[in-house]
Amino acid sequence: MPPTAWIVRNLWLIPALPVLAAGCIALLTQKRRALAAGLAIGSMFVSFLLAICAFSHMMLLRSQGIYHQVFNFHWLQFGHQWLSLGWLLDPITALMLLMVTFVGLLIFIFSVGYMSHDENFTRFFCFLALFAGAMLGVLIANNLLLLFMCWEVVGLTSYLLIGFWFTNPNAAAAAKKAFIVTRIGDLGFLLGMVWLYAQSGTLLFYDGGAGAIEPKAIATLLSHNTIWGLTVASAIALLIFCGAAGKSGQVPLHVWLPDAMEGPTPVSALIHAATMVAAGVFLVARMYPLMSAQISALASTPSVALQVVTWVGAVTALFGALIAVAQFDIKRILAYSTISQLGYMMMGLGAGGVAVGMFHLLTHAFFKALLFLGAGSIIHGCSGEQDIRFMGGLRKRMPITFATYTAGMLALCGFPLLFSGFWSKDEILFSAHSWEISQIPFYMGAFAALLTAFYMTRQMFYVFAGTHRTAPHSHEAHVEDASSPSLHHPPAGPHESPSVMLVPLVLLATFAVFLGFFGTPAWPWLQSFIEGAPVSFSLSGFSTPGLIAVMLSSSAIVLTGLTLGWWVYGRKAISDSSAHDPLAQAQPAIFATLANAFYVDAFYRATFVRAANVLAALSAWFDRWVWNGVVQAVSMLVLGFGHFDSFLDTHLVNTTFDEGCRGVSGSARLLARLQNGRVQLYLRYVAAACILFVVLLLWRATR
Amino acid sequence: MTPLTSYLLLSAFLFSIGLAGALSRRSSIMVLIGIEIMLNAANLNFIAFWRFGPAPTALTGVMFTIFSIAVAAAEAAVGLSIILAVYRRTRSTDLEPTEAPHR
Amino acid sequence: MIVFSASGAERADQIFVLTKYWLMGYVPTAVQPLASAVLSVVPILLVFPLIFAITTLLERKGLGRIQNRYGPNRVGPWGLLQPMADGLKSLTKEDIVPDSADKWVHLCAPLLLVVASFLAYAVLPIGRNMVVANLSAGVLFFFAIGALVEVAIFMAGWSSRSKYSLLGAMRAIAQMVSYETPLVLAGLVAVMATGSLSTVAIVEAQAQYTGIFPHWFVFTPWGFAGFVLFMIAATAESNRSPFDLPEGESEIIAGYYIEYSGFKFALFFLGEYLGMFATSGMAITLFLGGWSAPFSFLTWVPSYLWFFIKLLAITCGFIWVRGTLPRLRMDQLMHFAWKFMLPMTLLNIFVAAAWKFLPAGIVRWFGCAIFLAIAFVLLTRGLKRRGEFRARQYRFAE
Amino acid sequence: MTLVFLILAAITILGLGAAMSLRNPVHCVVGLTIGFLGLAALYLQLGAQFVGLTQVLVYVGAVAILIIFAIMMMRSSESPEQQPYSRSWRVGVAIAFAVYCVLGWAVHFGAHTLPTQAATPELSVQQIGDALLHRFVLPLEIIAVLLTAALIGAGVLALQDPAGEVRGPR
Repeated sequence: MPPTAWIVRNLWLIPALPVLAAGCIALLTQKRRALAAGLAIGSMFVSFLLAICAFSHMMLLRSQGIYHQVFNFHWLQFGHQWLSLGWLLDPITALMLLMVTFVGLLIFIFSVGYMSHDENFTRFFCFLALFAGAMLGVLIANNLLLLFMCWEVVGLTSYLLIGFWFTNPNAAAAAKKAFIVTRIGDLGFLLGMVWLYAQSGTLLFYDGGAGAIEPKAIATLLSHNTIWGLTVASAIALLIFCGAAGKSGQVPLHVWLPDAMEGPTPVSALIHAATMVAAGVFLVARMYPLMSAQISALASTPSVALQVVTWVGAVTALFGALIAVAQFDIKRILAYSTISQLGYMMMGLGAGGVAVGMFHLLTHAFFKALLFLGAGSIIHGCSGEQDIRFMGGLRKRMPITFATYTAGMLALCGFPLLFSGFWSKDEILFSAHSWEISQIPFYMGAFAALLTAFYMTRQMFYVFAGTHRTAPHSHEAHVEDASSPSLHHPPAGPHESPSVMLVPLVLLATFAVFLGFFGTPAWPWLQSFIEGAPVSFSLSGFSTPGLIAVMLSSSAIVLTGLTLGWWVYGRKAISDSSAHDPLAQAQPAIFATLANAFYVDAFYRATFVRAANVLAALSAWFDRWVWNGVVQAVSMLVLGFGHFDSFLDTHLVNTTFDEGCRGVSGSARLLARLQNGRVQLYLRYVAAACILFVVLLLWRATR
Repeated sequence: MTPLTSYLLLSAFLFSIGLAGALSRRSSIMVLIGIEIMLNAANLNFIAFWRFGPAPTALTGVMFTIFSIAVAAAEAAVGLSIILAVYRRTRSTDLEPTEAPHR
Repeated sequence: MIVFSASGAERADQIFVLTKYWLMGYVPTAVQPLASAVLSVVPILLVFPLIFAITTLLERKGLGRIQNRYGPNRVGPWGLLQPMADGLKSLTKEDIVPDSADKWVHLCAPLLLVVASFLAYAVLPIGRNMVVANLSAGVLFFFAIGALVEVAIFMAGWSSRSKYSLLGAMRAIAQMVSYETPLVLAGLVAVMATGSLSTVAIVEAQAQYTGIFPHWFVFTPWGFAGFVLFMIAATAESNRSPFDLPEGESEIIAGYYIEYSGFKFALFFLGEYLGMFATSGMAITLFLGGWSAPFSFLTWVPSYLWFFIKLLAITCGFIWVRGTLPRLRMDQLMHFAWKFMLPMTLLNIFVAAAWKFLPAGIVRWFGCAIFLAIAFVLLTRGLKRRGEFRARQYRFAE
Repeated sequence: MTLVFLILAAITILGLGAAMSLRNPVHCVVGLTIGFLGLAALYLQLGAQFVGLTQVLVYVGAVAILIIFAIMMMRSSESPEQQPYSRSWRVGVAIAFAVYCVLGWAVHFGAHTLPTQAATPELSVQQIGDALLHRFVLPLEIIAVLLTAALIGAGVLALQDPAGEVRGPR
């Protein structure tokens, strides 16, 4: 093993810089906008450079056949064992670092334009930078605890950012919701972590063989069993998966993600597309050895954890896609599609392994960030309008946005061959297909793909096609954008966004298109980079049995979805904003169900929230009647004592005390004579006292 | 009597002069002057002891005097400005009211 | 006794010292210290008033020429006897003391002034081996004595119980206090360079030559800057135009000695000029190499002559300035003292310290010079921009 | 107990006594100045040249002038105040006298313990400088800080208006 390189030893710089920038920005006044933005972007840029550094170093290591390099150090000691933290550099870290810093950089730049009218500009950038730092921390952590801490900071910052316009009650509520729901998941995570520590005695991932997810520890974990023949490894993995599910909005913890759209759009892009939700997927990928741990007896079947992951992923994918069909808020559509894509990733992780999931994560990060930023650009252009029914005809109004958005949309749908989404999604489907126990997930995924294409087309036609439909109601309805441009200059119809917002879009678009070619079956560079198989360009990669079939079928699915979308929405342009959605006309009941997201929120409200309320009421009742009674009794007792005391007081103590007081006040009156605010008199006292003491001393001395 | 004794007596006398002034003058400025005089008497003591002390090379007395002179300068400046501020409010520098304070 | 084996030049140089020792030979040893003191003090008491007399004439003539008129030209050939006439006049004039004046203080003030001014000469090395008291803290002594002058001026201004004189005294004291700081700080660089507070040591440090040029401090950047600053401060210190507000004839007729007449007035005059000479002498000692010759081949000229030549030159400079520059305004004066002089002197001290540690050479010279120049430019421009010296807008309502 | 000492002591005592006893504040200041000069002369006579000159520079040049300024500003210089001594000045004087007696007694009592040798120490400014910058450098710094603080504080205090708001330096 070569000595850990400089970049590995100083990997901490990458998250440290944005955090530092955040600290500095926090100290700035609101006037120093340029400085704040400059600090954030500059730090992000430096981190990006460092990330490139790390990536190239990783390439080097790979060429030497090294999978990961760590730098551990003792942090604190309890008992006689050290808790040590450390940085870890391995392929997925390198990739994620590159992705997060790059996308983050673009989003920062974008938000300079988007937030330009907000008076809390500096605060916004402070939070953004802090968020980015925490996220990067999650990536480089070589210690589950460190990862967890950064993870929690990520949660905190997402809370802050979602609730950025906290004057708006929806935003505040959404922020709270996001925080609490993710906490639920994190509880599982914490439990899993503690259990893991209890079992393996370390939280380091890699520690030269002694790490928690290295074969030795895994073996020990596998050796124990819990109920239902579930190995400890799987149990811990499932617990940790809870955390992942919470963060990346898997069913049933997905409810916070749509509401999180209350935050400013760049935040949505950064948190809900590129990074934070990816954190969950990343966590699973990171713990993959643990997840996939399986006792050798039944090595053929995948471990329980992986199955669960796959299923949850599939369900989520379908679920999100279904709901997305019936949404009208442009950002909500994207949010649900994010959920479904996250489901894909989980599915890919479960069925296909790290490489597959990560591949989709990366591509998705780019095109979803692109879509969100495009949506942001649209909203910005429509001066705060978010309802796609009140848009339309934007193709001519904002051509660049349109072009980039289309690219992103096609990528998301997975348009055959040309767009990155195709390759990554296709791999997932293929791996799901080629895995006999996950046939049903495969079909769910395929259907989700169809839906994806469908609802994206729908959105496209709604937003860009036809003529512009202004909202009948004024913008006051959109408290969300209380501080967006709408209030500052009267909306002069939709207009193209400033170039500071367009440049990131274009960049992202290019990536969204071409990133896919890093993982084609013909040239599986990414897979090899992650899993370390030799990479070579050969069309023989397509010759894997079933691959071509799956590819063709998925292409067919996508095309079907697109045409369906065109058939339903594109054939005749939506002219009237009040017109019902064609689907709604066709199947009102289903549509309503979907529109209300399967009433999951309502369901939670009806069950958990109510249960909580009931519990609260119950305890209140207890408090009033039971405990209070006890307290009453006690207080009675005390009162009795009190009376007795007071009796004693009045007759015994007081008299003596009064005497004492009289004496004191008398002497005080005497003293008050001395204390008459005349400096010189004081001086005299001092002098006299000095005389006394000196005389005393001398007297003693003479003795 | 040795010269040192005479110096000590002199400084003691100066000290008591200053004290008398500080104790019996009305104007706060004069009190300040008195305090300055006391400081100077102390300085004289230091110098005398340094001069006649066992180790004149130690310079301690001289140093102490120099520092106390510096401190005295600062004290005079601040004291006078305080007196000035007070004077600006109550148009007098007297330490005790002219008519007998009624209580 | 260095002096008994000496070449002609040295004998000419040391003639006064020799005479002193020769005379000392005749007094009994018991009173020798006293005698030596007398012998070194008396010449000063004689010489400088004489120079004062000459200077008054010179000044009046010079001012006359500058103002395009003949100066005094009636008494004696070319009015040479004018000073004598002035002296006689002031002696014979009636000595008026205001009724309400505080007699004693009124009397003491001029005396104290003159005494203080004379005391200052005790540490000025007029020539080689020609210093009254070679104190190891001579410079300090000089500035300490300068403090007495202020007291004297205050006594004069206050004791004559006149608004004009009181105002004049206040102004004078304010001005002298403000300019004493830059004065001392400007002089400090020479002390730093020499490493001694003794004036004799300072002069001897400057009395060496490389090639034909002497090591006068004025030839170093900090020395030059220090010299200029010192002279400005000295001008203010001796209440001469353009800093002559305390006695500006056009405003408060003669300032603190308005109520004086006759001989006391003459004493004030004398005191002022003596002070001026003393500060000039200190400037010469600190920066212009005291009694040392400007070129190594001129060392045969007696040292004291050099001192007096330099003194004359500086006096002419004073006269020239007085004839040329208009009077400042009080606020300008103060701003100038605290916002220009003080920072510049401090910077100068810094440069001098740096000089001591930099390696010798032309680079050091130019480096320090450029630093000072830049500092000067920046400071002045900054002050200009902040309008410290703008015309004041008067508020008559007050 | 030389003649010089007696003369200087007399001057000092007279000056300071006058400073403390005269009615007119300005006379007091003049007396004070004389006293300070006497003290400086005493220092010189004791061989502490530097200290003596510093005494003159600081006390005569700074403190006395400062007090004069204060007196001027309070306009109490025009007419000697009616009753310069506090009503119970006798007590003060008595206490002061008592202090003197005690001190004198102390001196007398400890006279035989006092060192008598008076080898004139050779004190050059050089030594003082060295001591200031090596052994006493910390006190020096502290004093510097103190002086700065005093400067600022005095300025702020003196710039205060009766109204209470602080006027700028211009």
